[in-house]
Amino acid sequence: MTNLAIKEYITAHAPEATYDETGEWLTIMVESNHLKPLAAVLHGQPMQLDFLFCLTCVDYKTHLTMVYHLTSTSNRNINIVLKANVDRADPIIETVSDLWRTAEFLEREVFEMFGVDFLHHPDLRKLILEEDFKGYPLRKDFEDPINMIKL
Amino acid sequence: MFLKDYISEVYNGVSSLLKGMRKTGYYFTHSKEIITEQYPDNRATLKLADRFKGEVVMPHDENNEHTCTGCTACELACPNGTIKIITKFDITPEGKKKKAIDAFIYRLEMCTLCNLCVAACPSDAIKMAPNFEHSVFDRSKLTKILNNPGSKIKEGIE
Amino acid sequence: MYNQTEIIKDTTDLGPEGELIVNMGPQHPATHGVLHLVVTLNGETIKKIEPHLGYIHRSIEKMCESLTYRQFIYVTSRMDYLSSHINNTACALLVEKGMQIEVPERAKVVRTILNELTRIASHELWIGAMAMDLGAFTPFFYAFREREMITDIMEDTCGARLTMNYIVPGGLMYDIHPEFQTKVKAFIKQFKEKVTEYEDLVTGNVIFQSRTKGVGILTASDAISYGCTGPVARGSGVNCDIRKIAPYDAYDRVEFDEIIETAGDSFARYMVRVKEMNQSIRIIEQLIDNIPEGDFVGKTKNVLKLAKGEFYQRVETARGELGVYIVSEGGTTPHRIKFRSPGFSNLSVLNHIAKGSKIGDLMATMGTLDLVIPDIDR
Amino acid sequence: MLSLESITKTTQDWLFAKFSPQIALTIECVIVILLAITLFAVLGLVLVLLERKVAARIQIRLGPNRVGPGGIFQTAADTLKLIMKEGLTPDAADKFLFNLAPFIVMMVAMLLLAPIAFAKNFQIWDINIGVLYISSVSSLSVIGILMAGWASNNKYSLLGAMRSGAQIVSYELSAGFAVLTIVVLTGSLQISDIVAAQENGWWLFKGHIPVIIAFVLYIIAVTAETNRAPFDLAEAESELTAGFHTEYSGMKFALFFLAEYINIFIVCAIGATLFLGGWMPLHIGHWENFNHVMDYIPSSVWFMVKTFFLIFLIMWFRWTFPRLRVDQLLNLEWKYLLPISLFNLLLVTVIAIMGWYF
Repeated sequence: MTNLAIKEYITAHAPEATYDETGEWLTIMVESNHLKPLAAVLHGQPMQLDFLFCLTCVDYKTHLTMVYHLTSTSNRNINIVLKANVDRADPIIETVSDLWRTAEFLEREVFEMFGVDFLHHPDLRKLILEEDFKGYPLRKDFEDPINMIKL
Repeated sequence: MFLKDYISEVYNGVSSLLKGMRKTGYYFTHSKEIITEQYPDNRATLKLADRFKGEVVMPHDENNEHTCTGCTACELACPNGTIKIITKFDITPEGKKKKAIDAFIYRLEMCTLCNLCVAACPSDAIKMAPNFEHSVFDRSKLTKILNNPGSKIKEGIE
Repeated sequence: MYNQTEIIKDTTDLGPEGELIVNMGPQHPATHGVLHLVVTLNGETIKKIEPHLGYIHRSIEKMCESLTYRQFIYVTSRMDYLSSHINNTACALLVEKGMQIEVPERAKVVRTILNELTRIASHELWIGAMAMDLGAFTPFFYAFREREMITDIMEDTCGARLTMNYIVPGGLMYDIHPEFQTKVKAFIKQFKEKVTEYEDLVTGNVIFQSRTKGVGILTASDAISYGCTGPVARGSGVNCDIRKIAPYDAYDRVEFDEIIETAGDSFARYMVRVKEMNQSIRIIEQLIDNIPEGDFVGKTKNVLKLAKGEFYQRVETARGELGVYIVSEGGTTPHRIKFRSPGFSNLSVLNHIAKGSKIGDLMATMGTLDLVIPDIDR
Repeated sequence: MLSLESITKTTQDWLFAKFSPQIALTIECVIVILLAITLFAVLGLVLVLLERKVAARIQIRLGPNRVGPGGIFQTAADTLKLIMKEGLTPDAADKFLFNLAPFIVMMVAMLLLAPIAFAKNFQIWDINIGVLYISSVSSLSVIGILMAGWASNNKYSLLGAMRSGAQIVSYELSAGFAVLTIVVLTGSLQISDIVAAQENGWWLFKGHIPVIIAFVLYIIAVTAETNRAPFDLAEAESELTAGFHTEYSGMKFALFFLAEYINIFIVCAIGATLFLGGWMPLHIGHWENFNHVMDYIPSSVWFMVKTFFLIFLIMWFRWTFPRLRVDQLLNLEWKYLLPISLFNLLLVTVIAIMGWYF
């Protein structure tokens, strides 16, 4: 499947999606509330992007961006980067852990490191940090005066 | 049929166990296979690899001269602030001021021995030495000044 | 994670129907580090496993945001310390990709050889630790004897035994040791002689087989869904070897087989790793006599600056797929860096495959997942 | 020639000549108790060192080599350390049972020493039901382990103790059947009779394949009964940290440790007595000269050599095999060992009735 065909297919399902082909892989940008339906489309036939190999969040100071790296185990040539901007003050996005089970742990990590709230996540608790930890360490404005991270 | 399977299962199991016992028995009876290194006793003969990254040292020649110009390239290259260079200005015989190092402070306890400072040095003033017995009773002893007292920069190094 | 009072409250209470909640770890002989598993037991049977992480979390991702592209490589050695060379390679490859640095052939070949040696060393250590988890102490020492030869080779060439930091963007930090080739060949000779010992002591042993066969079964679809990679997924019959999918360094010019086992149980995962060691030897044998002459490092600028944009590099470590994702704003330091560590995804499947088995099976399952805790926590 | 038999005989004669029979008997008892305790201490030190040395050699290491020449004082130093350590009792533990458990385990081990024939006519108590006594008393040790596991109020300990209970109760059976084969052949439960019956050859050689099978079964069963790898599920280091003695420290832990090794010694001594002829020298058919040479070796040496051979065998098992899982352990007993030993007993009975042994 060429990038063009993928784009056509996705546009048919999510007309508002925008594309970026400057990077190594095709990048699709969608609104955060359209992410879950699009993810379900990509996971299903005929794309079958059944392998979520990276899920992370990037803090751009003005907004947070969720980044999903998808590939298909049946066709390893397809690699798609799915992105959705979320509001920095009130980051909420739908979980994808029912499509890819690996997202369960990865979303828990993003939840505690960036404070992104995943709706309908089965078990959204802190995984790495202490329960009573304040702040979101991987956000750019996080400063910890006791445990210095920056040099 | 059942009985045959049962017996062959027992036979295969026992033979696999005996095979393992033969191997361990071999090692039990062959003492030359022992690989223990008796470390503090063999210090005289212990030879580390010449590239072993044990600590950063600054070699001095017989005239107590080093080749460090105090350019702070190593300080910038260091990922965790191990190196601190304090410079001073020497007056050369011609009356010119010349930049030189006053103290090359190296904090061994912070060093990850990544070799980036040595790679960054333009005049090969520092290198990694294969020393590994670093334990001391006082942590402050791990902060070292690498240039010898009274040492000078070698002629012709800019 | 619970605080102190909650641990006591949580574990002295018996759950419904006489369930027993046991805290395995952070100090436990079989968790190989500071993994904390809260295991709910019904007698000897496991009902639920909940991993609690963070005991060795150093926030490497945040640290890397303030380090330059030369400096951040050394930190990655500390993630998965058993395949530190491969981690370093991933970072170097990413910077090379971002800056279009030409890497000399010699550096590529040497990197490939060292990567495969690292993989063998990691599997050797794993085989010993795995046998020890199941109660056989002796194979550990035999495995370490062979691993020692590899660490000696590393010490000669890279100057360190575990955290090498030998790979820099553009190539290698310095040239290989003059005796590198002879030592590697000696290692290959010894390895081929001694690998049969594992066959006698571990693989063929009837107790070992009965402990691992049919234990911790992971189906292919679950392996994909849980994002498992490396020997864990390959033991379930999923093709996921990055060395085949997206070859890097000199992997595109060597012949080797991707080991696939379809049973999906602990024994299949074990066999994948044992056979992988032989494949690594095969790769090294193809390359060791053909290290091209030439430079060991390409021409790079003094200050490395990645172009604005996003870069992703995948490599195959001993545990699976390591992904490095860098968002660059065009400066000398990364804006955001994410390490997709194989252990994290492999750990997430533990509850799924160990549920319903016995405590003894948990050790076999956990052993074959080959968890390295600093890799999971980062 | 100075033998243990003559020493005991002279001591007894002297005591009975000097004192009234009651006092003489009391003094004898005290001497025996002192000797038994000394034997315990010495055996503990020797066996622990032996285990570590055997393990080291198998694992291509040197083993302890710093304390004394070749490390022979290593275990003595360890004991000193353990004596000086504080014997902690957890707050939530049942303190009485917790402190009692190591002594129960120890006492059981001591009781088992009574009927063992260490040399010719050198036995504490030649009871006429010796074998029965041994099998009944040895099963008591599980009580101590269960007590320790329960009283620790630790989940690992409890799991370990429960495993141990299931394991010892089941493996008693095959050990009992293996012992029974020899009883059937000898026709007596008395240890001295069993040894005497092997004067013209050990049962292992006289009794054809069934006795060899019984011997193998016995070794497997007692390895399990003494909680040794590959059946060390009660301790199972990588699963239950230390099993039933997780919470013990200092001398209380040392007692468990000691009892384990004493138990190994005892079961190996019984194995040597039943199958390898106890203190009987190796006699081969009509080789009169050979037999005479063998007779010159003291009987106590024969006994110790045989016992330590069996101990070495059990240590060899431990450092070679992985551990079984708990259900496999019980499978092995009920599906393999028990049917085989029942069938084997039948064969031996036939052999004994028909008189087909040598």
